[in-house]
Amino acid sequence: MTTTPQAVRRASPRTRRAATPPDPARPLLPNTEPVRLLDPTGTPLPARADYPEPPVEALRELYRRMVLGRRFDTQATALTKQGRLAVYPSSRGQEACQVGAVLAVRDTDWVFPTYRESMALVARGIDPVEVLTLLRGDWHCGYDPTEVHTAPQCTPLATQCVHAAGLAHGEAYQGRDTVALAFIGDGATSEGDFHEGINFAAVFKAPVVYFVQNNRYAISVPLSRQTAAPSLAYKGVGYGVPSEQVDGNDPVAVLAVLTRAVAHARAGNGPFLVEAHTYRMEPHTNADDASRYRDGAEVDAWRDRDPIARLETYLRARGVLDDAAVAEVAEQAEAYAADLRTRMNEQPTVDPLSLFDHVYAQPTPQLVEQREQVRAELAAARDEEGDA
Amino acid sequence: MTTTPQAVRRASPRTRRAATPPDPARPLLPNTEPVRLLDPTGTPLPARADYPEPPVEALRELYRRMVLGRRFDTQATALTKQGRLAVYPSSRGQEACQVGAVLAVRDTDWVFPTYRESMALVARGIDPVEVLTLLRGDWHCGYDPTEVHTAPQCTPLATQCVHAAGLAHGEAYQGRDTVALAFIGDGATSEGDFHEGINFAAVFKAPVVYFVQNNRYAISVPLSRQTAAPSLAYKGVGYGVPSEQVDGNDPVAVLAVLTRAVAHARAGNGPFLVEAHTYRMEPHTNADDASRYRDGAEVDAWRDRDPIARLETYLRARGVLDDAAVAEVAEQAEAYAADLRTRMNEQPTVDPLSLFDHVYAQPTPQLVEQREQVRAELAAARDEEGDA
Amino acid sequence: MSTTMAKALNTALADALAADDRVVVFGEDVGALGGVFRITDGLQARFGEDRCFDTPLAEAGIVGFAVGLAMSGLRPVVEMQFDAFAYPAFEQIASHVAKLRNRTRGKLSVPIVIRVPYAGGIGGVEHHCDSSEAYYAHTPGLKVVTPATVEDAYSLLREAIDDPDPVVFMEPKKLYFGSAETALPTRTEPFGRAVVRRPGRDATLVAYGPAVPVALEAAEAAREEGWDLEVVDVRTIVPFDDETIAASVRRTGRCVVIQEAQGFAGVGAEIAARVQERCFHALHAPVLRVAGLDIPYPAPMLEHTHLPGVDRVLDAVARLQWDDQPDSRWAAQGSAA
Amino acid sequence: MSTTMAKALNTALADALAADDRVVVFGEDVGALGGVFRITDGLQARFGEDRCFDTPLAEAGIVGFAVGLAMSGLRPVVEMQFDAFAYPAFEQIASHVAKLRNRTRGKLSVPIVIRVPYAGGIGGVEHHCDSSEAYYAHTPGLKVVTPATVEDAYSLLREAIDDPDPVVFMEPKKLYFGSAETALPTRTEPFGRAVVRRPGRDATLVAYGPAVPVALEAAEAAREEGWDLEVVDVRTIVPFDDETIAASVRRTGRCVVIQEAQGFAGVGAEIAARVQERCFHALHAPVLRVAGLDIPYPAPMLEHTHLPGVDRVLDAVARLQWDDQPDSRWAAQGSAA
Ligand SMILES: Cc1ncc(C[n+]2csc(CCOP(=O)(O)OP(=O)(O)O)c2C)c(N)n1
Ligand SMILES: Cc1ncc(C[n+]2csc(CCOP(=O)(O)OP(=O)(O)O)c2C)c(N)n1
Ligand SMILES: [Mg+2]
Ligand SMILES: [Mg+2]
Repeated sequence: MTTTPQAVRRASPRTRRAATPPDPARPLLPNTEPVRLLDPTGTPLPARADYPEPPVEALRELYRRMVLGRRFDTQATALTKQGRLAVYPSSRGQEACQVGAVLAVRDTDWVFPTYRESMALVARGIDPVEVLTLLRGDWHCGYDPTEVHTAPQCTPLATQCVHAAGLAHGEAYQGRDTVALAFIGDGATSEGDFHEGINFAAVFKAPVVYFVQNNRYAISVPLSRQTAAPSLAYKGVGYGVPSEQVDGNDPVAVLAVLTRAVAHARAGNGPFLVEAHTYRMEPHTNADDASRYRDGAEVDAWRDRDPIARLETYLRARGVLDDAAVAEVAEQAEAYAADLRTRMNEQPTVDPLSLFDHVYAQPTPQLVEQREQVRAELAAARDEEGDA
Repeated sequence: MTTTPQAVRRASPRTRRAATPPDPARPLLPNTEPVRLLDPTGTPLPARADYPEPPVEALRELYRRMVLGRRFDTQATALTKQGRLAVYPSSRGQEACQVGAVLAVRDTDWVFPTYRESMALVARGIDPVEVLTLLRGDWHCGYDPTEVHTAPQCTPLATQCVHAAGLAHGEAYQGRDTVALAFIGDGATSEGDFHEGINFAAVFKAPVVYFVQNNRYAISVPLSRQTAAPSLAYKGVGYGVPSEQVDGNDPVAVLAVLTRAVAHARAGNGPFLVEAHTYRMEPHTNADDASRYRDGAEVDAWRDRDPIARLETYLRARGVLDDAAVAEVAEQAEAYAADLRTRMNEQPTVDPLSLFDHVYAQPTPQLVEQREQVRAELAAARDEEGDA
Repeated sequence: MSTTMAKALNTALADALAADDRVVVFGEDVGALGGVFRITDGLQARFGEDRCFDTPLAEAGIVGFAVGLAMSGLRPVVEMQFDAFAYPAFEQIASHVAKLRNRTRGKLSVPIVIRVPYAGGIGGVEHHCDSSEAYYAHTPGLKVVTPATVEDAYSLLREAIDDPDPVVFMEPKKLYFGSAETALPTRTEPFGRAVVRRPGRDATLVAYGPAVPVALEAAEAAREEGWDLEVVDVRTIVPFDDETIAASVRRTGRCVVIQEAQGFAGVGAEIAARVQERCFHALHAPVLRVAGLDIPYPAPMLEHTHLPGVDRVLDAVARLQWDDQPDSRWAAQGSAA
Repeated sequence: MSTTMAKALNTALADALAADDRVVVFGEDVGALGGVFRITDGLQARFGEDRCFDTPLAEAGIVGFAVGLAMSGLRPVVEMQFDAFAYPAFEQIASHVAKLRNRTRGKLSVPIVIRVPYAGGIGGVEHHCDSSEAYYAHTPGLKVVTPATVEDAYSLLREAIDDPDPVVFMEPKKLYFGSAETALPTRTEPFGRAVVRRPGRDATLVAYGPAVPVALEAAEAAREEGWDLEVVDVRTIVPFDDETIAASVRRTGRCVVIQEAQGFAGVGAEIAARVQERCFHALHAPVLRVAGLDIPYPAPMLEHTHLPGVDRVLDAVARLQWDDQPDSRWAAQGSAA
């Protein structure tokens, strides 16, 4: 009689679970399915405790900036055709990621963008002409990184992951609660600097959110050539970094997940890794020929998951967006594009001698010598013109 | 009535499990506890289906080579004191890993060692004098890598992880079933090349076993400065690579786990990651002062987990090793060390002109010029000596 | 018939793949896309995914993987997408590719070709126009080759792939789509031989890669000034052809070295130093250099300011002390002595 | 009192940490161990784990982390454990450290000091004795400094840490434990100034870092041969001091440049090229170079064959055509002309 309860207890699941230690990987692994709060048609899915839906005002602002962002993006692509831009990497189709991510951070936080993030930078409020300075052929990044708390757009892949870790650690060291948001693509996660950056952030518990936009291609190379992992979010556990994957074409889910990730980092819990599953609708850049590596059917399938339509449907259904509001945002977008067009049509004046101004704080004697040589050449050229 | 069974089925656990997809990380994650087949005292633990115990003959050979290996190691350390070696990194305490790993691969397989693996190389049967060639101050690796299927000991950390992936892929491409065994330390897993190497191996399904000897220190830097992960074996899932952790001072477990990992790779399932928890009993090299970064108590604690004593106890208990056998192995070890001593005492002759022989297959005109200059200098020096 | 350098390189790769099963071509976007410059165009379709393939996006990985493949007996040809994107592979190149033969007394060789589209003049943005040849030329164990003609592009690339040593094959981007009347295959002078592209009596212009057309143009323009200039194309920086260049300068008595890379501690410095060492008594003037400015490569709008052009070359030629007056240029900073 | 270069560097770091809260020192084994050469000995104990700390074992990570810290307003001083182990950081150094100021028009500066123990002569094994200064000197945006004296070690390191630009600070390993009678702190000539270490009339020996003691020894030995040699210590490779060196050569009329690094496309080539450009009419002989062989650095037993020593310097001096006969050395391969 008396043994029975013990026997029961011994056999009971609870005791058995206690016997085997809990898997330390569990709290670090992402959900097996990407977080999704709206289905592709824009219909809301059951609310979830782990990722509460952002306030409606935030969602309306998200919608507005996504529309502006896409208009900026199409305008930029158009400018390449007119030879106003040397090159432009479009992020059309990735609006939920580009805009959702920057809305999740504060102006005082630091953003580390790649060449792909022009849309994210204008969504952050940086002057679009400044954002396009480098791409229009000037030799510098256009904006003042210290003013907008945004690093220059980074081309050497994954290198920014380490900078973000250092910046975040340095800010914390100086007592500021800054969070660093580092953008990176799926292909770039194969670079050693991704590994070293997230590992430094983890070891120093630096407040960094690593945001991988998995748009399935690195130029022409498909994700299957980048990793054999179940998905990129599974890389976090190897660094002791909690991770999540999200439907990157669901603006509400992206904002919700990034908001939680940023809070995690700001609270002093160290870095957080987010993978967004999305798709680049345009070629890699205007110079790329996507038909060589993917077929139209694949692109069409993604057209049905358009993030802007998805959010619009939802907000209309919730009754917080109507024709008038949509029209007004569209108008703003047109005005924004028109202003960009006119300003980009003015050929910028660049002073050749400025090339020597910022190589060092003070030019070396060798650079002074070279500057004088160029100065003389320019003078001679002017004289010739004068004669002509 | 008819609804009841359906209702039951719908409610049944089996159906529920089917509803939530299985976690794709599960089959890739290591056991939460390091695999162990002998406890620290050498008492066998319950047999396990996933890691069957290796045949007794293999264990006796494992014991023999571990004893030889340790004797080699102490002899090499002694040679540094006599100035016969420029430097020597001891692997005392890591005998189970050094020997167990190489016994798990075939002579036709390729081994990618670091500077730490001198013991592993002699256990593999390479002439100890050749193994110590570089460390005694010559400029080359001593052995012929193509004969012993062993890369030169690698000093630039983690770089060999990529070579192993390439070698393994190249062998498979040429229809050979070679497996590559890549050694790496805990600290080196922080290098980008570890990340790139294991990822290349995973994407190309190259037959590589990455064997991390986690001896808790990178020179003076403790593991806590290398990673925030639950343990290094948790890095595998991020590459889609199955992983395991093992008690690195349990020779039986190391051989069992490596044997399974090698079989996995050879069967065409791609790479496998093994982390062995062990400890370096000596300083990083003879030039290092370990007292600056760890205390004797810590070292003493590990002395109680000596891998050789552990295996000896077990084999004696099983009645497959007796005093006579132990004495005979000890004798072999002494003879081995004596032979090494005598041969290392002969000062090797190195021809300065040989420096030009292997920079290129054929020296460039510039090198021919420089060789002639050196030749002339040597001749002049000889003449002077002649005069003197 | 007319052929571009891009086509010559593409054909060289195809012919090498056809000639030798051990040759494999890989890198970023070299498969379906055929490379961002289309140098590997059609190779994957023709030779299959095993022989021409894309890799994970990691340059140290690509070069290190090539080292391993070479150890297994293959002959890897890898593409670095752009010059500055080879930097992540620098350790693999400097510590392994360059040294493995020496470290193993020739038991292991690394017959790898690392193709690097380099230099500017194509309106590329930052990090896409570096001239990185000096980093490799300064690293013993590497051969460094750079074609300036369509004929050399084919011939030197075939030779590089057949070479038992690692070759960093520097391809001047701005010459990719320049064409010449020539039929492939071509066989030109072997590694280690510089070539006189234009004979002349008065002075020698030494150039390589993207600077060769500039030198030829300058030589053409110089005729109006009454100068008859010889142009030597270095072709292979390592091994270097002292004989041809020294012979030319001994003949002309004057020399200007032209490179697109930033000047300081560049290959042009080595050439200038070698020439004056060997031809001192034949020189009527110092060996002058015309090089890129010592600044980060400036993006499109100002690259013409950076690039050594015909005018800068002619300025240098004009300073070769034809009147035998010492060059006043350095007086300003020089001591009174 | 007697001080070693190692002690001078250690004291410079301590004084910089004490003087400026923004200074942080990190790298591999720089904390509890105090660095494998003990240059950071005691700094962690004195200034705490926040100011002097070990990082994960990854050089690109260390340098990239420093870039981020600098962006946040700190002044990182990082240690690369050995020369060849800085190669994994090459992309971070060449594409970010060197270029960030320029890419942001000075809005972001990167006042980082990258300390690199370099060169050989210490019996080190492979990968531990590279002379890598040319890679950095050829990269615009970097300053490259290398002390040859205890006084300079302290003063130049303090100046490097205070400098608004990134400095690659090359420390000659073999000089670490040589000592001098000097009291710290020291303040010597600023960046951009070469120094005449030994005045002489007959020829100028130009050297830097580990080659400076060799030059001084050679000058001493040369007196027996009746040569009075001047020795100039370059000190800062970038920025480079043309004036002091040109002035010396104009005075002596002869010049030998000495570097430990492999010669081809090294810093010595740049110096030789600059000297003959500026001093051509004052030169009685070509500017000669004495450098390391163009081979991978050979391990202990043969490093003396590789290293430029006194004898090689004296051989070069002897070839400075004192009899005004052309140097016959190149005749063999030179054309008849
Ligand atoms: C180190 C480095 N290697 C190569 C490149 C050339 N490159 C530019 S973008 C790109 C593809 C990047 O793909 P991904 O990381 O997925 O980002 P996405 O372009 O898709 O946004 C490549 C190979 C580079 N910029 N940097
Ligand atoms: C790229 C590189 N950086 C630094 C070093 C210097 N170094 C040699 S061994 C070592 C520690 C390595 O620790 P770990 O990987 O744990 O291997 P262990 O020595 O413990 O076997 C360091 C920093 C190196 N050899 N290569
Ligand atoms: Mg992508
Ligand atoms: Mg270790």
